Amino acid sequence: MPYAIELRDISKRFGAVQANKDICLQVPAGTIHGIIGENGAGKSTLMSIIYGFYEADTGHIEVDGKRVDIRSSQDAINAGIGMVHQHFMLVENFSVLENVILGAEGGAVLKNGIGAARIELQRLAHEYSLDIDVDAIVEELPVGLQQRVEILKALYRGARILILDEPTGVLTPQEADHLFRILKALKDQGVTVLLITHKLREIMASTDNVSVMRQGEMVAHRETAHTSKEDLAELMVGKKVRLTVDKDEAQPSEVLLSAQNLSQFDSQGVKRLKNVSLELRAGEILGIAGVSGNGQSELLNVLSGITSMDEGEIHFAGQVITAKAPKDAAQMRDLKMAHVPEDRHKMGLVTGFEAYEAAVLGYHNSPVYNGKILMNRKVMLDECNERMAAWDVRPPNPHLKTANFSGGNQQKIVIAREVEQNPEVLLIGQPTRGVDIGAIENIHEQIVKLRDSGKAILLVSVELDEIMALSDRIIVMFDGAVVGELDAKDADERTLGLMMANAYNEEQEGVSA
Amino acid sequence: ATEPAVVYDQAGKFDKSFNEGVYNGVKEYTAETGIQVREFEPKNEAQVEQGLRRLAKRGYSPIVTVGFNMTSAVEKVAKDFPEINFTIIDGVIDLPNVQSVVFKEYEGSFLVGALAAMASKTNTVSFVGGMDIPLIRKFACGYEQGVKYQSSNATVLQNMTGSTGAAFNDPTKGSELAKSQFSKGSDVVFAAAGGTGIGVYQAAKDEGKLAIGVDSNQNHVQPGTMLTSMVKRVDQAAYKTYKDAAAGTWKPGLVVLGLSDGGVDWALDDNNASLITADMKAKMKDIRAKIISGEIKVHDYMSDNTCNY
Amino acid sequence: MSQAKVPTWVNIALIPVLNIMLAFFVSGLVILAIGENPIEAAGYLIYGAFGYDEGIGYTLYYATNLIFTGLAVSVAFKGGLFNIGGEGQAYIGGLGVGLICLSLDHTMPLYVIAPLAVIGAAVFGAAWAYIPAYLQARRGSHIVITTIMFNFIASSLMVYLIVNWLKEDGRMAPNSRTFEESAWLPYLHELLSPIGIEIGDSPLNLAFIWALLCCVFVWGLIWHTRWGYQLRTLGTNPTAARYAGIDTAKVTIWAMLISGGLAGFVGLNEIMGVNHNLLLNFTAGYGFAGIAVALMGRNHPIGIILAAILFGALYQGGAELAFEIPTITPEIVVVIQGLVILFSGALEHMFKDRIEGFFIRRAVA
Amino acid sequence: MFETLILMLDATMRVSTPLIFAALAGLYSERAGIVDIGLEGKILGSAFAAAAAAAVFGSAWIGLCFGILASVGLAMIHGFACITHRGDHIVSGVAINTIVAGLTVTLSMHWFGMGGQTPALVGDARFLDITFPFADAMESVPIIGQIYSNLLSGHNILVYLAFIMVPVTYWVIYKTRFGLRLRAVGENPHAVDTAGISVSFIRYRALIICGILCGLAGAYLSTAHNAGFLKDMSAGKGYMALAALIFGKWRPVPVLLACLLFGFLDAVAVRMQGVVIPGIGEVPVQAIEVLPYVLTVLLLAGFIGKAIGPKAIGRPYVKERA
Ligand SMILES: Nc1ncnc2c1ncn2[C@@H]1O[C@H](COP(=O)(O)OP(=O)(O)OP(=O)(O)O)[C@@H](O)[C@H]1O
Ligand SMILES: Nc1ncnc2c1ncn2[C@@H]1O[C@H](COP(=O)(O)OP(=O)(O)OP(=O)(O)O)[C@@H](O)[C@H]1O
Ligand SMILES: [Mg+2]
Ligand SMILES: [Mg+2]
Repeated sequence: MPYAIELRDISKRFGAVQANKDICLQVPAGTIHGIIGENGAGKSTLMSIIYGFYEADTGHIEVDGKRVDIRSSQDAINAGIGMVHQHFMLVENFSVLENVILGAEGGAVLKNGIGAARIELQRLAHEYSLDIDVDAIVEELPVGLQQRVEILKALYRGARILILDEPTGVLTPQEADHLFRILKALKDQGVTVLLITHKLREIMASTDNVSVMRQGEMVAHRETAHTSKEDLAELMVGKKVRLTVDKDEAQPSEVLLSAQNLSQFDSQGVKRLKNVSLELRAGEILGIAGVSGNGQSELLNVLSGITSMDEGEIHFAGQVITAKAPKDAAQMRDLKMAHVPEDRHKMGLVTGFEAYEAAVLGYHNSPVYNGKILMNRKVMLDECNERMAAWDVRPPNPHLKTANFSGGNQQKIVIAREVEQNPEVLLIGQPTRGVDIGAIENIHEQIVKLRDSGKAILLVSVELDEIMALSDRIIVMFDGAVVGELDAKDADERTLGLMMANAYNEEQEGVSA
Repeated sequence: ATEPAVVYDQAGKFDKSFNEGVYNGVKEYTAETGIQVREFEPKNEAQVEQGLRRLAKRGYSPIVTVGFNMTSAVEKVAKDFPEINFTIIDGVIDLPNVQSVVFKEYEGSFLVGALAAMASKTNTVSFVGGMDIPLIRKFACGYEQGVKYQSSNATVLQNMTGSTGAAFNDPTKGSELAKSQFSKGSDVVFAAAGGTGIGVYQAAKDEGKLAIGVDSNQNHVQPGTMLTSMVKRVDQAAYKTYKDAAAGTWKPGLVVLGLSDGGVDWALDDNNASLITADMKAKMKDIRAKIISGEIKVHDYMSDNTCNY
Repeated sequence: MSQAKVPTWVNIALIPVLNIMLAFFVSGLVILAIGENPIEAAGYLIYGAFGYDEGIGYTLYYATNLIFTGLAVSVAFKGGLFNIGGEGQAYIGGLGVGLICLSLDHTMPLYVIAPLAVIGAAVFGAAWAYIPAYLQARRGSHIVITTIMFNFIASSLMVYLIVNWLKEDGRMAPNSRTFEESAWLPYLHELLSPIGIEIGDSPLNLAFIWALLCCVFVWGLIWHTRWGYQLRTLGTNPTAARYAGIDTAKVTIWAMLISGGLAGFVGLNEIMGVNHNLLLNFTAGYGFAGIAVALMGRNHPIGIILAAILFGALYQGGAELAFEIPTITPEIVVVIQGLVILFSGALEHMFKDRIEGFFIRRAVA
Repeated sequence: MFETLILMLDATMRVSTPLIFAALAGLYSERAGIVDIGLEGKILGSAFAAAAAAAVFGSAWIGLCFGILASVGLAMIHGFACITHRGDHIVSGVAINTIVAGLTVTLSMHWFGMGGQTPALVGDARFLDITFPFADAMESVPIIGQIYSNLLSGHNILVYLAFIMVPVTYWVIYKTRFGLRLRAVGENPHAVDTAGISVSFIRYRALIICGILCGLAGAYLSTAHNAGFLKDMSAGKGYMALAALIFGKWRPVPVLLACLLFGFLDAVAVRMQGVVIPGIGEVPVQAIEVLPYVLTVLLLAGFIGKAIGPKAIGRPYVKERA
């Protein structure tokens, strides 16, 4: 039997980045095939090539044993390929129905197509338990349902091969479970599923086969039944992974920062942060775990002063900060709070600036860098040179544009900037996202060192391993609220996972009942 | 030998009206003598003076300048180049090397006003002015007097197109104004509005009304619609400047041209002959004679900035 | 591997020059199409602009206006704001100058009037930029649209004020009375002749020196002050600006105020320097030309001076060209200006991506 | 009084026509995500091309074709810059406006030598007014007859076409496949791309329609409302249409109403010169002229409703992760 899809020597280069290199892949029909790899390994690029979003530089694709020429998404759709993108591709102010028929309208005038689509969607909903209100406006739907629209879009176009790119990144574990049940049902109908993720749990739980990508190359293929998490992790990063950090017992002392009942609404009036309270002590690392999009970003933004809360108060450095008496990010910095943002490109850096300029972002008003009228460039340069040496930033050139440093080195510039200000409290989001393993170790060491010097650290990460390796105490967030807190010693993946799904208490009750 | 030159104003020499009149004089002179006249069309204020200076420096003389807008520039340059002769049309400068030519527009306007009243069947006629300045009010006032002289109970509707220079170059608005006047009963419209007039005449043509041209003889613009034109012989002013200069008889000072010396008049040619009855012609001849003889006194708006006659 | 891959000279010299060449080339085609010889035309143009004292004076006089509006566009642009309202701001700036001159010229000497006029130009220009700026910063109204609207509003306002209030009675032209000489900015040829330097008579006046000072001011402000740092942060990455605790609304408003003030200085050159009365439409499109100047000058004061002189030369040379070849109208300069905006602005990626790609590939290989 | 009103409305129809064409043109373009401040340039370019061709060939229809060609050509330059080369939409629009302002004068000077004008158009070289059947007979019937014969009858064909374009546009935008895709492309081009539809192709087609409509606006100015081309004859109509587009919140019927309002203000302004209103005194015409712009600013500031445009407007589409 021919493979549902087969890739032969696919390569793709973006400027100087070789995103995919000589990729070969064979996927048997009616299976769920997992693809794993670190950030930037080239997974999305590869899938986008299959889906005709990008054109490969070399190589070709076969579907059901026949070579197909995929030059556009239309070609891919015609070949029976559907894709659910990492970032949804929906027109937010359109209805579900309009989104589904977009590109498959069935005629120049909409009227007929819409009627037919209504009936077909009912059938699909019935068959795969993909219920949805087809007249709802997409932006009013919760994320899980938006993803459902994406799946429906693919199925409506008769996809026999369904690609899902990190579908669970935005889902709670329950929603994820529901998704996997749907995938199972699809598989039973003969649909072939390609599932991208870097969560090993999901791979182990739901796939038949798994392929591993690293730095643009396909480095291994395994049958899921015959491999293990550890094995896969090692394949992913290319060397034995040390998932622990050497650190001594924490010596927490006085409370440096406390927040009470923080709430915040977004511009649509949706409550994104719900009565969050926490305390942060000197000499400890408080980890915040949770699926991304459950209020962690909002919490960091409120604590650091980037946005103000709508309810609640923060006590910090002898100040009481409330919605009526807010402090902006600059004032919080003056109170010795530092903040490494989750997204260095969007927030932490100005990629058009030279490194020495980016290295004072947020502290640019400090008298250290300023004369009476003009900024003191020499001081800035000298300091930048020193830090680049101390933090091993490569290349150590303060005049290089920030954009031209690699991800890991950019991150070092940001972390060095915040840590070297000698803050009392450090907020740090996703410290090692997109950073290679060597740099990860270095960054983790620095964080622990800061803790040991008696500072307080609030760590937000979606990587459970990182949370568990670094934190002394862990808070779990779900849907904008704190749903649990535990000592790092008591934390394990299962407990945290349940808490992140807000299912821990239910399960406990179930046990006791 | 003289090297004649002309500087038009910013409306350009093809404005179908004032500048074009001067241009016709220039053409006539060139056709007759074969001497090329150096022409310059400035595009902004700074270029007016710059162009004048450049011409003066290269020794062009006499230089005819067109329009009151140039008064201050000509004054400056004429002071700096006392050996160059300047003629300014429609402006007055008191310098020993400048001739200022102005016209009794009110006399010509009176004439066409009377004609308008004769031609009107509704006893309502109208006036579209360009920019709202005393010069244009002078036209309007003369016109009104002419109308009332002919038919003392006639209605004269008046509109100005605007209060900036753009009002001389806005045919769209001209046509809208004319249409609104027609809707109020006017059936003869006199436009003293430069390029804006084109729209006025077009509207008259489209609605089957009569129109009166201005400055140049515009009877050919819409034959059959143009009742007449109030010609202001700026062409002659330019032509005469060049001729006199060549003959050595050019003199500085103020020159005022009116009906008696042919400086203003009404135009009768093939294009409008069919619209003018013998009776009208006779009456016009009579009125014309009376103005020249002084029997009819036409009030000049600019003498006291009012139109009380 | 992470070195800067594209040499700096490519970005600051090669690409801009290529863009301008293309604009000139297409302009040459236009001249050819109307049956004239582009080479001959270029000859007149260059001679007219640079061939003699007076021509140079005129070139620099036009450049003065363009430096002001070019700086205005670039200051706003550094903050990520597209100020298309230079025209209106210049117009209202001129009103400020005119009002000061009209009210003080009988009583005060130049050294009192001039500084006040500078302030008047800046304050009036800035005030006209303030409303769009405020609306952008606090209410999220798009500044491009509001500044366009404000150009029209400025134009109507000026007509109203001049025609109804400032026009001298009995005067034909809609402009104010001529100022006394105590309110005239001295011409450079007058300033220089006592010290033995003779340059031809031209409208070039003290405002030109002020324009150069403004360049120095803008350069220091943007690249060497905290405020400039904040402005550039806001312009390149607004999210990072909020992260850095920059009050983005305040920076936005100040950027537009400075931009409007700079545009307002056109009034100094035109009203106080050359026309010596308050008149209509003296801005003559300099506000829009400032966009081309800023784009071509890469938003850097040095670049802006060079671009302004280039455009000043086009204006002056273009007038000379039209004088010599009457079939070519000075509007050809407007065409060239538009083509420069097209090629160095809208089509900047056309060459840039290819050339940078070429250098990157060379570096990778 | 009623008669005056009818006449005002009659003038409003004439004055609004180019605004309606141009604002609908902007609607197609901006709904597809392309900001178009080049409306002005396209109107002017078309006005010139139409008048020039009509003068040469003696036919308004041939003029119209050339006007449309010129305008579509300019729209394609805009597309080439903004779609193909991901250029800044505003800069491209400014460039086009500037080029056209210079080029029309230069070319007309060269071709006709009349200081940047075209010869006056006569006879078939212009679109003439159409009188409805029985219009004369109906004129004496009060109200209905007056409306019929003075307001509805007696315009040229382009005026009627402009009004017909509004329901047509509504239908195209909301009821057809093309319209669905067009709206989608202005909201989220990525979604359109992954649905297997070419973003560029849709945007180019939107710009072609935009060009055609601006072509109609320009041709109307020079060969219907007026009789020939004059330098800068678009006189800010493109910007006013943009204001109407925003004022109508990018929807066909409100856009029509905005155009009519602006046209009405214009018609009022024409008749207001020096008119003294009892109790108020002389209202400066400038105050009326400026109203459309002031209203648009107020709308943008959120003082009278909220103007929220298509989400992806003005942003070049690049295949990158958002
Ligand atoms: N459009 C693009 N232009 C330039 N470079 C790109 C583009 N898309 C991806 N890349 C680069 O290609 C490489 C692979 O990216 P890709 O998105 O395929 O990674 P991934 O494995 O999906 O990562 P993640 O887990 O973060 O989604 C990265 O270095 C990325 O920066
Ligand atoms: N946004 C960007 N703009 C321009 N160039 C970039 C950008 N991001 C990355 N690069 C270039 O791509 C190269 C690879 O970046 P990437 O982040 O994938 O590096 P890396 O190999 O993952 O390094 P590290 O291990 O330090 O993260 C960098 O050296 C940089 O020159
Ligand atoms: Mg990915
Ligand atoms: Mg990396």
